[in-house]
Amino acid sequence: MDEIKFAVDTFYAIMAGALVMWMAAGFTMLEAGLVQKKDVSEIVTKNLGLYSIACIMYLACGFILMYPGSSLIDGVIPGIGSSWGLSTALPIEEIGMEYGMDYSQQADFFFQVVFVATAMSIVSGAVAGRMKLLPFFLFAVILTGFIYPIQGYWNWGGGFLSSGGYSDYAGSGTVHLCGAAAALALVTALGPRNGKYGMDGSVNAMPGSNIPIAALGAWILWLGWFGFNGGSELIISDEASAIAVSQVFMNTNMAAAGGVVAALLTSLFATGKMDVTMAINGAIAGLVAITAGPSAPSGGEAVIIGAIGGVIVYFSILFFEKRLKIDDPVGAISAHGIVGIYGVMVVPFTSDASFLWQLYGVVAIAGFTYVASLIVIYVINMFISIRATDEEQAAGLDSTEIGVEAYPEFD
Amino acid sequence: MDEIKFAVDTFYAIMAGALVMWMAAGFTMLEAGLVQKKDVSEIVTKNLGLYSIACIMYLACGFILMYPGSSLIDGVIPGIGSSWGLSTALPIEEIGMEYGMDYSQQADFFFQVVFVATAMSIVSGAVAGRMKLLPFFLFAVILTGFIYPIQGYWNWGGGFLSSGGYSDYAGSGTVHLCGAAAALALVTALGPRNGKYGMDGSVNAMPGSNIPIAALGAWILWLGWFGFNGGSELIISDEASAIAVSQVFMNTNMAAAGGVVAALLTSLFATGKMDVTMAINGAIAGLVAITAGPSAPSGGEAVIIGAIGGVIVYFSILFFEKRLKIDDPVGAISAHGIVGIYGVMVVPFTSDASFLWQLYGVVAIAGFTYVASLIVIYVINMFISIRATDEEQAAGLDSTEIGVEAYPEFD
Amino acid sequence: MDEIKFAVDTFYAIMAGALVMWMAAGFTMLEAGLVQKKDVSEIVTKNLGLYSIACIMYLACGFILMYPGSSLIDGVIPGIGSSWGLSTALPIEEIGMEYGMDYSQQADFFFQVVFVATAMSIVSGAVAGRMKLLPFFLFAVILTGFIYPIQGYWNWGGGFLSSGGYSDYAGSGTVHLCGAAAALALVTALGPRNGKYGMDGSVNAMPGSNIPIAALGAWILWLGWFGFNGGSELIISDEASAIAVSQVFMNTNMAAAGGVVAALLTSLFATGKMDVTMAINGAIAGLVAITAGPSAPSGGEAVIIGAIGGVIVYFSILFFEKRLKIDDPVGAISAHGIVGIYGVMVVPFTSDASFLWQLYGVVAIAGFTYVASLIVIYVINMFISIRATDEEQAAGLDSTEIGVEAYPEFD
Amino acid sequence: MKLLTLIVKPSKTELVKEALHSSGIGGATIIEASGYGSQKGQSETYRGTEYRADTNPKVMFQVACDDGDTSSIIEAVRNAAGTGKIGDGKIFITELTDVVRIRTGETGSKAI
Amino acid sequence: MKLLTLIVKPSKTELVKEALHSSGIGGATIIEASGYGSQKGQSETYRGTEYRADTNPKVMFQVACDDGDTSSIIEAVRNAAGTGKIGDGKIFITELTDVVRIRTGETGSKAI
Amino acid sequence: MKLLTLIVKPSKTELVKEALHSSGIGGATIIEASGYGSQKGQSETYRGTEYRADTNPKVMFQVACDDGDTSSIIEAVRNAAGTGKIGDGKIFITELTDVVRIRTGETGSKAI
Ligand SMILES: Nc1ncnc2c1ncn2[C@@H]1O[C@H](COP(=O)(O)OP(=O)(O)O)[C@@H](O)[C@H]1O
Ligand SMILES: Nc1ncnc2c1ncn2[C@@H]1O[C@H](COP(=O)(O)OP(=O)(O)O)[C@@H](O)[C@H]1O
Ligand SMILES: Nc1ncnc2c1ncn2[C@@H]1O[C@H](COP(=O)(O)OP(=O)(O)O)[C@@H](O)[C@H]1O
Repeated sequence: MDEIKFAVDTFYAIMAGALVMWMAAGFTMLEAGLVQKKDVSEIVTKNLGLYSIACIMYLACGFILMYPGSSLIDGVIPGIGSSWGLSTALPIEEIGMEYGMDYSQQADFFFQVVFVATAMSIVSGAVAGRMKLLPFFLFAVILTGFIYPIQGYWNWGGGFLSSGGYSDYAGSGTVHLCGAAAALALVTALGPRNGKYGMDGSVNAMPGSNIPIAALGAWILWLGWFGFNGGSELIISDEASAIAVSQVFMNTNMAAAGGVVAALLTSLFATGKMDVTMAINGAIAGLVAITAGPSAPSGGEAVIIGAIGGVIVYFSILFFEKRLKIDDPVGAISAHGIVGIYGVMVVPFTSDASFLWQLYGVVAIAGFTYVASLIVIYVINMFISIRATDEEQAAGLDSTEIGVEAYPEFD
Repeated sequence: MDEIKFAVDTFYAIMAGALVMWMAAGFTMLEAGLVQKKDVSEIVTKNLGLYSIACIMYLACGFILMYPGSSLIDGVIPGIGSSWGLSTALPIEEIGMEYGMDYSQQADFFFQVVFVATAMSIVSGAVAGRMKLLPFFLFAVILTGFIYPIQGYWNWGGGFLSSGGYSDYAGSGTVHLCGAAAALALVTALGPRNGKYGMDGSVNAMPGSNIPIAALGAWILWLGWFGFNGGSELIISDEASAIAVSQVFMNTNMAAAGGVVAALLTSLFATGKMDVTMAINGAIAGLVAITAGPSAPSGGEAVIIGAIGGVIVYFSILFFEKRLKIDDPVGAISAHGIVGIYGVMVVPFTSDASFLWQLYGVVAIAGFTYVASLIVIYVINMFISIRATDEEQAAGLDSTEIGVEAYPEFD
Repeated sequence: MDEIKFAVDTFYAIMAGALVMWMAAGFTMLEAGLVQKKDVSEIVTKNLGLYSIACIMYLACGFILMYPGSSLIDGVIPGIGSSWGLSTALPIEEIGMEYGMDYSQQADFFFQVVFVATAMSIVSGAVAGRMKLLPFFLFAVILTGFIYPIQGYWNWGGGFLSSGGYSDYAGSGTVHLCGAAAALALVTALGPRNGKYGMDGSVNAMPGSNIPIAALGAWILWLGWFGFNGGSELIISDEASAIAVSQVFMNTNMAAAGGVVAALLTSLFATGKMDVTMAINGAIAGLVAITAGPSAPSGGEAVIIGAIGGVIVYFSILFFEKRLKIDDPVGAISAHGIVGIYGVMVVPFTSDASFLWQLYGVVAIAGFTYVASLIVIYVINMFISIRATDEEQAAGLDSTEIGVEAYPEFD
Repeated sequence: MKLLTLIVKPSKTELVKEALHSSGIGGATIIEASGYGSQKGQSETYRGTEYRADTNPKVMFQVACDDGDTSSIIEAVRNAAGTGKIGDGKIFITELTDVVRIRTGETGSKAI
Repeated sequence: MKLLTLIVKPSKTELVKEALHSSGIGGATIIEASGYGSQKGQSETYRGTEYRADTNPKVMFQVACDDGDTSSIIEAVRNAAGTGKIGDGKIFITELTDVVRIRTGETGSKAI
Repeated sequence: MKLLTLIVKPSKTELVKEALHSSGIGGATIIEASGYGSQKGQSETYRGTEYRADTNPKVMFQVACDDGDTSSIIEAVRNAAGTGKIGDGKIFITELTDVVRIRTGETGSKAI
């Protein structure tokens, strides 16, 4: 009986992990569709590379940093676990039921590793069209190997946030806000793409090159998110968990639906047209919004939570682009960052989480990630210039960095 | 033991539901690939929006209408269930095993809600290129909130079709024919796209804009259909169910394969070339054909059932386009409607279902849906014109309704 | 208890099978993205058709040939099983637990059938742009119905390789090398695409037409491979199997990550740019490399195994293209064949498999498949010319064979 | 001989072909173009940012004809392509020194 | 009147439009083209095989103008499109026999 | 000077470039076009409906050259692009008043 539960929960964890891994394809398509034609191969390469780097770095040190079982300073700086290096985190003999695991350690690692890749994927979209490849990959090494695991430890590894009372089920804060804060740091350091803002402060639209591909990305993310949120229940093999997991699946779906409808209506009222890229961002916003607390709300509440996310993302994108003059080609900072904060802060409305600790979590995660990322990127920039030159941007990163045009025969 | 069965069946239901949800992406890609370049963003928006509307409306009222547990008139008009509104259909305490559920209520809702989205997705393809966005979404509200659930109740909610003897395992009739009948009603009201038919009655080909995307859509549908048909067994946790489910997976796959091969050969004999869009429709036809009875046939019979579907869809598409002068850009009415009827009617060949009740089901579902849809769309048209004007069609719906071109840099 | 294990393992097998089926979409996208614009519809048709043919032929005779339960000559030529023909391989009564099956026979068939489709998918990419459709499909009939099952029997059906000691967990040799050897045979018979090599022996690059679609293909393959490798454990319902399966998931992911990083770095050192198509091939190479023994290595070893695969595929593609003047538009022979050999040969490093038997397996599989395929294709060529004429190649196979352009509005 | 360059709205392409045909001109070369002039580009919105596409899509025909046919062609094309709204396009008339039919080597009027 | 054919680098498109504008020319027709000359194509690498794209992307403007405006336009365009590097492009000047504005039927200078 | 407009089959693009090269012409501007004439479009089938594409893809070269080179270029191009089948294309010859090299400001023959 226990063995079958162990097996079913392992099975569940790897299926959920596979769904989350699939989100890497979603980010790739979303970003490839929303950048300009001349930068498409490059963003694709970034996505393939960052996912791979995330996997390797998290295996090498991230996982052990995040789940150290001990801490150096007061739940803030994790200690170093027992098996740093290129192996599974625990020796093979210690992974089974006799060590109190509910499911296999490898399944756990697999499920965790795809989360860090998600955080890093958020960054690639925001810096599209002007950040050079090599420094981006170097930054990926640091974020996925160190920055993400350290703040992840605060919430999921037994650090001060979790012991304090911060409640973030699947990571609106720990994953999405973290990724968005890193993105904001890089964008701060990089500046906007050439041509995005006129001398006179005017904003130039730089339309995405391939809308169906971007929409495919949104659908992939939507599907993958069932694993992202649903898998975060970790266990499915008893009645209560099974009900909780299915509530999460249902609510995840309803929140995304709410986000789409709200974003479309907002767009209709604001401009008279229903902007498809806003529908796409609305779906993602709904998903991010529900991620911090997907099991508590009813289906109807999930719709409302998602819908508010869809409205927020609409105005946030405009605010960043027009007021703050921050160039975020895919809207990642708004959809994952601003809506991520909202997702964390909305949890107390449907559960007994404390507002203060939620706020505390937001500030800690965003603050630490932003500052750490900024320092790292400035250091990298001292060695390798992070911004593509004017000529490189004009020619397109596909030609200067990859040597392969995305659509060579479509001119 | 019972708890683990409850858990496994819940797990199974949500995985199947996730696969069916994925079909929404399939329809989006299929339709985006088969319409003209200037209408692509619009069809993508329609698909994102209709899925979201379907989820919200089915939560708001559809689910309770379809599974009311009671009826107003003789199994034809469902009564209204206990918890109409934006919440899970049953109070949270009544969802578990002690209420005789084999798996969680939320998982059931999740699995059901993606079906109604499928029905509505069928409509969007047929009306592509000329139906305006807002009336389309209004129609989606009515179809997914009322029309689909009412006729769905007849078969799956305890209504007169199921008690009579109508046999439709996963919904060749209840889902696919219903969607196609609604599509036909809208197309009747709309007329063909401008330019589809010459003054002299000549037929103009309007080739799809992106074949690989359309093929991706077909593959997604193929994959999702394993959940659609396989999940309809509902239970997998005992030996007999597990065998039935795997037979369904196998047969679903074999029928699609049969549909592809038959459509390719038909095309080869008819025109000397193997039309890829017919292969795509052949796959879908094979899938629709097996949907009404996927567990009874052997693998070989499934191939044959699917292959006949592939031949039917070929000639049906030509017949609608050339004889009836009905413009259906993606062939949805043929693939889901005509083949849906065939799928329902072929069930008695491999099981002991009654021909008469199958026929009765076809007439009831198609008749009711067609008439109800026609009335609804005429009412909508009194308030908002459903057909894009000549100028709007010429400019493309992407520009007039969405404001975002699908491929702005590809000219 | 046994029944729930039977159910869970059946559930697991069909989910794994669905993931592998999904790889068909991956090959379609990969190949559609890497061929030239004028040959895209044709390669899409080939992929839809070959998958369907593979399913039907494997049902008709392949499955029984591969798992005959008896043999004519010494484990080399399989005997013919009991139920040749269009039905499930065993009579319906013999599929359950009382016959000692751990999971349902249909689930087994479903999981097996998608493997043969994978082998055939490898071929389509290599012959793109010049092989005619009909002879390709004829060849698919023979490969999937006979050649693949015969050599598959050697390893998995009880033939001489398995009894000897050849160790190939999920088929680096049995599936990937087999497909690549067949591809090499066809390419030998076909020659390069017109324009690939100049009179003077110069090599002309013929860039792929749609990079994001090709990358999507790689992501799909990556996801599907979890089913391919993970499902090959066959059982998940006890603790040891569950741990093994999750180790396989983790290692599969790590090997692909290693392949991407290694291919990108190799490209950077060799040319100064990071070629996205090499990253794609690196991912596939990592996956193929780990396939022969995904459960034994630690995660770190999996990274290394995959990374070496990524380096091999880089130089192998160049070697085939420039030295051997073998035109393989998608790099299939290198990624599946050369890396497949490497994958088989690396097994003894992490387990106690014998080098000699691994080598023996490579020679037997590649030799038999190559020679048999060559004979078959020469026979086919006697009846129908397999190579598109110069005019056909210039006009593009989409126009001459399919009649449907892939992107008619993009000129 | 004259070389006429017709710049018209894309939606008028078929009508212009018919107009040429009815003026006895059986061939033309067609190029996709974009243009601006009195007609300004349309305003579009992308992610809430309005922007003005500063050109409009046009189709360019190049038509070789005999001097004598020029005015009737111009008349026919004006009827076919004109809507009275700005942006209807222009006709440029240039002198054509000679034409060669590649297939036969014929020159002059015979090559048109 | 003259018909000027400007062949310039794509990245100079906006500047050329501004140059025309400042020379008092309010319209033009634009075509995507590619070209070669002293400037050779860039070398690219695809899957480890280097290849030389033997043309470079160019944008072609067709501009009708009065004879008197020609030299000032040429001057302005040279300033806008010139970088001093090879491949900056060319200006072809041909005689324009007549222009017709399709909308109104106006001809000659009035139609420009 | 002359401006030659060559309209040829797309598959002849490389050969035409070589022909120009061998006639001593080191540069050209190339545009994708479509055309019709004696050659009618191909019939295609989409979802069982036959349709006739009424134009054929063509490639247009614009080549500036000195008057004296004209006939040898025409000869070379005819050899390169001719197949003897209809649809081989045409060569239009127009008078080129002047050429300007944007980079240097050179004009006339020196600018070609
Ligand atoms: N000076 C010019 N030179 C070349 N082409 C021009 C010129 N002016 C206008 N055009 C072309 O003619 C098209 C229509 O011109 P426009 O001034 O907008 O309308 P109209 O001709 O009806 O007054 C433009 O889009 C452009 O392609
Ligand atoms: N003889 C020619 N006829 C037509 N176009 C030409 C000719 N020579 C050059 N061009 C065009 O001018 C562009 C720039 O010419 P190029 O010789 O490379 O540089 P530059 O003009 O600076 O010397 C070419 O890409 C081509 O489009
Ligand atoms: N009157 C014309 N004006 C401009 N272009 C023409 C004309 N007639 C033909 N062409 C161009 O020449 C191409 C070949 O002409 P066509 O009559 O089909 O063959 P051929 O020149 O071999 O007789 C056409 O596709 C078109 O691009």
